[in-house]
Amino acid sequence: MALRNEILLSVHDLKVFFHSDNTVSRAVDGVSYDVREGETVCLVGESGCGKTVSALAILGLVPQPPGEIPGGEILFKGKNLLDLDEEALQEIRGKEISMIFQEPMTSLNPVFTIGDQIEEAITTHDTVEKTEAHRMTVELLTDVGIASPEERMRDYPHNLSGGQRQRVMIAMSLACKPDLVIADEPTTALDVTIQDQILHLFRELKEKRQMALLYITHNLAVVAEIADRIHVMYAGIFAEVGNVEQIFRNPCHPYTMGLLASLPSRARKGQPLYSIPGAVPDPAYKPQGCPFHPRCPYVQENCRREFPEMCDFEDHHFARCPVTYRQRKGS
Amino acid sequence: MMGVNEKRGSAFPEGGVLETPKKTLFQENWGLFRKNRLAMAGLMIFVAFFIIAVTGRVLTYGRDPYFNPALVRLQEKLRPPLSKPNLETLKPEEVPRLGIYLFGTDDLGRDVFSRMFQGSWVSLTVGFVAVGIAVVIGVFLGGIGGYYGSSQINLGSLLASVLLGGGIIGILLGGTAVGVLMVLLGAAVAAVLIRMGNSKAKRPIPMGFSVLFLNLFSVDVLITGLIDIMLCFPSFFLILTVVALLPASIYTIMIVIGLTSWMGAARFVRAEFLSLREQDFVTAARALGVSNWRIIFRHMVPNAMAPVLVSATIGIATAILTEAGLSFLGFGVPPPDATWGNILSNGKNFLFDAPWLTFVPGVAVLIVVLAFNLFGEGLREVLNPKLRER
Amino acid sequence: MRRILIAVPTFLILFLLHSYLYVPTYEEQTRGNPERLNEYIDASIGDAQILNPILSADSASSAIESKVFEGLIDRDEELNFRGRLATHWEIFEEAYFYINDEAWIPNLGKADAQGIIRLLGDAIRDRKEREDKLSKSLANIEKLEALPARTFEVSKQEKGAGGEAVPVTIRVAAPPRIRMVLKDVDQELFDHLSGLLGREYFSSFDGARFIDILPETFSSKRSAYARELLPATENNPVIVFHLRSNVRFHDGHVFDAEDVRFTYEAIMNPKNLSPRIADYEPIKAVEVLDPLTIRIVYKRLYSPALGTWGMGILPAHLLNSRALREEAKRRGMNPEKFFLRQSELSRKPVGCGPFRFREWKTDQYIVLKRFDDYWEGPPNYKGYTLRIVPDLLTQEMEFYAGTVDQYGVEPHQVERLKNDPTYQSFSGLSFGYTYIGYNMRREPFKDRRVRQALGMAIDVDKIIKYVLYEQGESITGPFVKQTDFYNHAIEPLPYDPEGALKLLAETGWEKGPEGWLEKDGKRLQFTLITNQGNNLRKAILSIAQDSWRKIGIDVRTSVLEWAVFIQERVNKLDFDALILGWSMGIEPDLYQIWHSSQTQPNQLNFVAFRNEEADDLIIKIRQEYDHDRQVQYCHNLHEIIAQEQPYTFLYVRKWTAILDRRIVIKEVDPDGTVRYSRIKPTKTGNYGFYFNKWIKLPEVPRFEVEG
Amino acid sequence: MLAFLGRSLIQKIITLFFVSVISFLIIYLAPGEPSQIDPLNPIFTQEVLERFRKEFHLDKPLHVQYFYFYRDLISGKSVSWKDNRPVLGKIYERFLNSLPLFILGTLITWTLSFPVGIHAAIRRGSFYDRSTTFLAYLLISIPGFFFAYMLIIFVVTQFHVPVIGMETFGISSTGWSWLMDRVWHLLLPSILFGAGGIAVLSRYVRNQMLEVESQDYVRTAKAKGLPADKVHYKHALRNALLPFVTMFGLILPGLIGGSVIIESIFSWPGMGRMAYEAILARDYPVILTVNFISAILVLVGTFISDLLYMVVDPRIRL
Repeated sequence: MALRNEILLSVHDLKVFFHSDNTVSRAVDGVSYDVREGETVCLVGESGCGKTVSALAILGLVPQPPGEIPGGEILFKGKNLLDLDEEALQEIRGKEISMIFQEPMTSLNPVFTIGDQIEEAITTHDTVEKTEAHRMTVELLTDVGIASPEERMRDYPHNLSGGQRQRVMIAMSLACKPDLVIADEPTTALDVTIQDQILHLFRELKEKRQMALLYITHNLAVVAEIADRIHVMYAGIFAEVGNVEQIFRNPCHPYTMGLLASLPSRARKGQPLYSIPGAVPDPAYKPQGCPFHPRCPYVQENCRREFPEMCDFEDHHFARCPVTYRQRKGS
Repeated sequence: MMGVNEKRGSAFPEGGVLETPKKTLFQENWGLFRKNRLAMAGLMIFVAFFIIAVTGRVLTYGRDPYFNPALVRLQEKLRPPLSKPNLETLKPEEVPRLGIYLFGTDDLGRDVFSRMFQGSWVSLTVGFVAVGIAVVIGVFLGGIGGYYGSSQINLGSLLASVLLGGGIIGILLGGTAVGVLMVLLGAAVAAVLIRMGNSKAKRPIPMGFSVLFLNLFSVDVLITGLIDIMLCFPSFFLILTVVALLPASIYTIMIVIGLTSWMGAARFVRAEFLSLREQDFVTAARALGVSNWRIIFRHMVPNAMAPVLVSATIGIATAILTEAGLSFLGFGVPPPDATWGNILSNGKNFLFDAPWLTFVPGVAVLIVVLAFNLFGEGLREVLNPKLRER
Repeated sequence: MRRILIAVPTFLILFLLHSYLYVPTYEEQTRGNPERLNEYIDASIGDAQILNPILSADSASSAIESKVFEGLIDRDEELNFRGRLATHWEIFEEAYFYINDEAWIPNLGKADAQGIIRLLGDAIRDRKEREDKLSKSLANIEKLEALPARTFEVSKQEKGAGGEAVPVTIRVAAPPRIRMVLKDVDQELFDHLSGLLGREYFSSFDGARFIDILPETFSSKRSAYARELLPATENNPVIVFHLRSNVRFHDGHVFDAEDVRFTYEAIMNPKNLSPRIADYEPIKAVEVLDPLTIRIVYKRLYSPALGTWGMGILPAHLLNSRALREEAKRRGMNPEKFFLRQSELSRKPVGCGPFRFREWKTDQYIVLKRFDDYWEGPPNYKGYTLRIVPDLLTQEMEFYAGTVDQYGVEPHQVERLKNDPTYQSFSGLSFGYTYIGYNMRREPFKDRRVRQALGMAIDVDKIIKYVLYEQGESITGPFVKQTDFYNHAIEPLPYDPEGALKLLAETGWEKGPEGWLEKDGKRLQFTLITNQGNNLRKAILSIAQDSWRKIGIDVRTSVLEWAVFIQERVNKLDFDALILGWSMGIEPDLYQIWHSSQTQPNQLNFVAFRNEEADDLIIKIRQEYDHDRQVQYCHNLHEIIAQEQPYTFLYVRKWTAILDRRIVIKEVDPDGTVRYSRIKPTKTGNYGFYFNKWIKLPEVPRFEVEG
Repeated sequence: MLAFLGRSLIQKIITLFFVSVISFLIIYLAPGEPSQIDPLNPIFTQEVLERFRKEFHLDKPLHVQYFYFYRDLISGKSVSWKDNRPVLGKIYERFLNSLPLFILGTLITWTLSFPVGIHAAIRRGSFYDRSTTFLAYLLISIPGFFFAYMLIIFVVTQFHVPVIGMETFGISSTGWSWLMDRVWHLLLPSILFGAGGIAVLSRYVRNQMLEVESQDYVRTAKAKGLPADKVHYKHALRNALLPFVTMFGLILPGLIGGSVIIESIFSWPGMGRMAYEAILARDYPVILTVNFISAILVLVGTFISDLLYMVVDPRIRL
C-alpha cells in the first residue's frame, strides 16, 4: 500500500501497566505504530495480549488507578493525547476518534432509546437543532442498513437483535464523522453470517467516508478481508508487523506462523486443526526473555534469556524473532 | 473490567518454565481484605472483643468470680472512673481487684469495669446465638425453597401436617381430647398417603383417595409465602410484643431476635440456590446419583454462604443494638446478668450525676457495633466481585 | 442532574437550620415571659386515660380530676375529715332485729314485740345499775320502736335442672321487728344485748319458718333465702350530709343533692363498668331529703365508708340518661349503647373544683384554667398544665430550663438539688411501702424463723441511706406510718447476718462444702422476682440477691413485665419470693390483703398469711367507727404481723419534690395586705395541700413569718 | 398484566389473612390481660373483672373472638379498651403527628444519601469515599437513644432552645414563625429518624453505582465524548436508580411505623408510642389494628414497587 497519506495517529513505545495487590501487570509493554488517513490498521492477537488496552489508551479510557501509563506517546494530528486533560480528550472522543466495542449486547445503555443515544452523540459535539439531529440520526441508521429507522429509533436496545445493535453502535460511532474509528472486535459476539454483513458494512463505509480504521481482532480471516497493515500482538508487544500480503505469504514470527496454521482454511481434511500449545502468559508474570518462548517450537537458549529485538525482514515488514531472522538472512 | 486478568492462574501445560504463583480463593480474598484498612480495623476489634468476651465469661461467673460484677458496695456508689476505693469501709473481699475502680461504680456501688467485662460476654452471646438461629432457619427454609422449589404439596400432606401440628398444639394448650383426635386423624391421613404413594405407580388410586393427591401449591410458594408473612410484621414491634409478653430472660431475647430476623438469610439462600441448581456442577452431581441432601450440603450451601456470612456479621451488630434498644424500654436482658445495653439504659438515669455510666457502655457498644459493621462491609466488598477494587 | 443532587439537600439543610431563628429560647419562655408566673406546669410520664373520677384508675387522670372535681369531704392537714361540698355531716346507726318468739329470755320467758320493747326500755332507764359494756350500748340507743309484722313477695331467677332460667317466687311473712336508732355506730350492740335477751336469742332465730317458695322444687334453698331476706339482726349505719349552698359547676349550673345521688347511681350502674363499685356496694339506699341534704344508709357496718365520699361529684344535668341520649343522637351514635364511658365529658370534664378544663391534646398536655367562681375563692394560679413527657431525663432538662415546674424527681437528684439556692425541696412520708413477700405455701418460707432470718440479712438502713438518699424510712407493718394506726412501739428487724445464720441453723440449714446453706443435701435456693419498669425495685432485687448470697443462699432473680408478673406469677401463686409495694389508703382496712379468706388465686393475700387472731382483728377494724378503739385493734394487728414476718417490710418512700424557690404561698388578708409564706409540707408530708394559694413570683420574696 | 395483577392480589389477600391470624394468636395466647383488668388494684373485685372480660368478649372461644375482632375492625367500629375511643380515630390522630416526622426523615434520607453515595462511588477509594463509609457506619452503630441524648444535651446546653415536643410548649406565635417552630422541633427527631436510613441508603447507592459504572455502556458513553458529569449522572445514574424506584414502594410501611424510643425521648405523640403503650396495656384492638394496617401497607408497598419496576425498566414487560 502506498504511503501517500498523512499520518493521522502515531503511537510511540506505549506502555500500560496495571497494579494489583503487590504485582504489576504489564498489559501493553512498549508498542509503536502509525495509522494514516483512510488506512485500515489491524491489531491481531489472542485475548489477553493487550490489544483492547492499547486501543483504550488512545481514548484515555484506561481506568487510572489501577491502570498506569508509565511511558510512550500517542500523537494524534500532532497532539500528544497522553498530555491532554480530561476535557480536551472529551472533545476528541466521538468527534475525531470514536470507538466500537466488542459486546453490542451490553454496550448500549438499556434505559435509553437508541434514537436518544445516537442523537446524544451528535449533540454532544455539534450544536444542532433537535430536528436536525433527528434527521441526521435517521440518515446514519439508513447508512448502516437499519430498515425503517424512524421506528427503530424509538426502540430500546433490548428490542433489537445483536447484529442490529452492532449496526447501531457503528452508526453512533460515525455520528460526528470522525477521522479515526477504533473497532474492538466488533464482530466477535455475532454469528458468522452477521459477521460478514458487518464487515461488508465497514468496507462500504470506509470507502464512502474516507476515514481511518483501527481494527482489533483475534481473527486472521477477518483481517485478510479488511486490513491494509497488520500488527500481530503477543503479551503486550508486537510480534510482527507488515501488510496483508507480507504477513499471510511470509510470516516471520513463530507466533504468526502458529496463528496462520490454526486457520481452518489452511487445515487439511482429516487432520486435526493445529493449535498453539499453552496459553498467553499472565501479564503479571511474563516469562523472561522472549515472552513467547515457552510455547515456541523453535526456541533456543538465547530466547530464554534475552528479550528479542525487532528485525527488519523486508520493506516495512518486521518481526521480533532473531532466530527466524538468522535462518532467513543466513540462508 | 478490562479482561486483562481473566486468565490468571492457568499454568503452562508443558515445559512450564515459570509457574504463575497459585493462590487459593481464601488467600486471594484475604489479600484483598487486608488492603481494606477499615475492615481490618473492624476485624481486629472483633477479635479483641471476642477474646475479652471469652475471658469475661471465665472471670466473672461462678460462686466467687475473679471480677464480681454483682458485688454491691452501697457506700461506694457513683464513684468516678479511676477513683480509689475507700478501704476503711470495705471488707477485704469487697475491694476491687484492680485496686481502683477503672470505669467507676454504678448506683449500687458495683464495679462498672466488672460489669462491662461480664456484659461483653452476654452481649456477644446474644448477638451470636440470635444470628445463629436466624442463619440456621434462613439457610434451611431458603435452601428448601430454592432446591425443592417446584415440587408440589398435595392436599393430603397439608391435611396431615395441619392435623398433626394442630393436635400437638391442642394437647399442649389443654384441649387433650380434641388434640388426640386430631393427631390420630393426621396419622391416619399420613399412613394412607405413604401406602398409596408407594403403590401409586402400580395400580390406580381408589376414587375417594385421589383427592388427597390433589396438588395445591409448590414448596417455593409456601416458603416465599412464609417469608412474606414474616415481613408483614414491623420487626422491632414484633420483638417488643413478644419480649414484653413472655417472661424476660436472656434466652427469650436471643430466640425472639433470631426468630424474627431469618428472612434476609432465607431470601439470599433461596435466590442463590435457584441459580446454583441450574449450574453444571449440580447437574453433574445429580447425574452421578449423589443424594439430594449431599448435593445441598456439600455443593450448594458452601457456595451460597457468602452473602449469608455478610448479613450474619451485620446481623450480630444489629442484634446487639436491638438488645440495647430493648433495655432502654426495660425489656432487655434482666438482672443480674449485665449487658452493655442494660448498663447503658440504667446509666442514663444518672447522666448528670455520673456521666461515665452512660459513656463507658455507650462508647463500647458504638465501637464494637462499628467494628462488626465495617468488617461485614469489607467482607461484602471482597466476596462480591463487582464491588472489588483491583 | 448533579447540580440538582447537590442543591436540593443543601437547600433542605439550610431551610431546616434556619428554623432555629424562630424558636424562642428558654430564656424568652421563662424569665422573659411574665405570664409564665401565673401558670403551674406539671410533668407526667404517662397520659391520662379518662377524665371521669368514677371511671379512671390511673394516677395521671386522678391528678387532673383532683383539680377539676370536688368531693363532699376530704382530709385536712391532720388527716381528719374536712367538709368540702358538704359543710357537715352526722353518722348514726339504725339497728334492727326480728322478734324471736320461740327464744327463752332470761327472767321473762318468751316475749312478743311489746314485751321486748318494754324490757329494753326498762333496761335503758336502769342502765346505771348494769355492767359497764351493756350500759354503754344501752346509753347509745336514742330511739326504740316496734315495727309490725308484714308480708311481702320477692321474685328471683334461678337456674333450673337443665340450666334454663326459672322464675321463683318467695313469699315472706316477716315477724315483727324492733328498730333502734343509735347515736353512734356500735358494732358490739347485739353482742351486748344478748346478755339481756339471752345468749341464743339472735342466733336461734329461724327465718326459714316464715318463707314459702314457689315452685316447691327450690325448697332446698330455703335457708339461703332466709339468711338473705330475714337476717336476725341488721346494722344500718347512716350518714347524713348537709351540702354547701350556692356551689356551681364550671358551666354555671348549681350543685345540689341530686348530683350526689347521680354520682352514686352512675358508679353502681353495671353498664358503666366503674372500678369503684366495690366501695359503694355496702350502700343500701341514697335518699335526697332536700336539695341540700342527703342521707346514705348502709347495709352493714363498714367503717371505711365515710372516706369514699371524697369521690369527685359528677354533674347530673350533663350526664344523666337524658343528656347521654341527646349526646348520642348529636354524635350519630346508637343511644342504646351509649354510656358514661362513651360520653365526650370523659375527655372534657366539668366539675366544681378549683380549675376548669380547657384542652387535652393526647399525649402532649392537658390544660386547666382557674375557675373564678370556685366556692372557696379562686386559686392564685391562672392555669394548671400537665405536660406529658415520657422520658425522665428530658423531664429533668425541661425542669432546669424552667419550662416545667415539677417533675418526677429521683432521690439522687434531690440529693444534688437540695443545696441549690434556686430550688426548695420537700419530702414527707408517702402512703405506700415496699416489701419482700414470701410464698408461705412453699418451703422454706413456712417457717417463721426463715422469714425472719431473710429479713435480718438485708441492711435496710443502708438501702435507705444510699439507694434512697434518706428519702425513705424503715417500716415494720402494713399501716400508713404517719397515722395513729401505725404501732411505733414495734422495733424493726435488726441487720444481723450472723443472727440470721443462727436462726437458719436452728431450722436445720447449715453451711455445706461449697459455701451454700444446705439441709438434707438440698441447697437453700429460691427465685426472687419483681416487675419490670421500677428501677428501685430492680436495685432492691440486686441488693437482696447480693446480701443473701453473702450468707450462702443461692438466690435466682427474674424481672417480669407487669401484666405477666401479676397474672402469671402472682395471681397463680407461682412464686417463691417477690418484691412489690402496696400503696395504702389512710383507712386501716386490711381485709383484702391480710384476711385468710383472701388466699385463693387472683386474690391479694397471695403470700397466704393465715392467722385467726389477725382475721378477727381485721373484721373488727373494718366495722369499728370509733377511732380510738380502731387504733387499739390496729396496734394489735400490727404486732402480730411484725411477729410473723410474712413480708420483709423494707421501707416507706418519701414524697420528694423540688420546686423553684420563687413558688410561694400567697395569702391576702381581708384588709388587703398580702402575706407571703414558704411552702411547707403538712404533717402528713403533703406539700401540695395549699396548692390553690401557690403562686410564682419574679423574685424570691421576703417572708414575713420566718420559720 | 391483568393476570399478574389478579394473581398478586389473591396472593396478598391470602398473606394478609395469615398475618391477621398469627398476630391475633400471638396477642391472645400470650400471658397477660388488658390493664383495665388490673387485678392488683384493690378497688377491682372479681365481679368487676368478670364484667370487663365479658364486655371485651374475652369469655368467648378464640375463633369467635377473632371473628368479632375483625368484624369490628373492618366495619370501623372497634374501640380502644383503654379509653373507649374509636381505634381508627386514635390511629389517624397519631398518624397526623407521625406524618411530618416521616416525611422529613424520608426527605433527609433520600436527598442526602444520593449525592453522598454517588460521589463516593465516582471517587471510589479516595479519602472522601473512606470517610463517608466510616461516617455511615458510625451513624448506624450508635445506639439510638444514646445518640439522641447526646444531641439533645448538646443543643440544649449550647443553644438554650427547646427541642422536645412537637412545638415549643405554650407557644403563642402564629403563621410562619409557628410553622418554623414546628420545623425546628422536627429537626432533631427526623435527623435521628433519617440517620440510619442515610447510612444504609448511601452505601446502597454507592454499591449500586459501582456496579453500574463497570458496565460496558458506561464505557460507550465515555467513548462518545460525553462530559464526565453526563456519563455519571445520566447514563450510570439512570441505571443505578432502577432498584431505588422500587424502594419508594417499600417506604410506605414507614407511614405507620415510628420509633418508640425516639418518640419517647422527644415526647412526640406518634404511632410508635401509641403502639408501645397499647402493648403494655394489652389494648388488643389498638395493637391488632396497627399491625393489620401495617401489614396492608407492606403488601401495598411491595405491590406498588412491582408496578413501579415495570414502569421504569423498559426491559420488564409482563
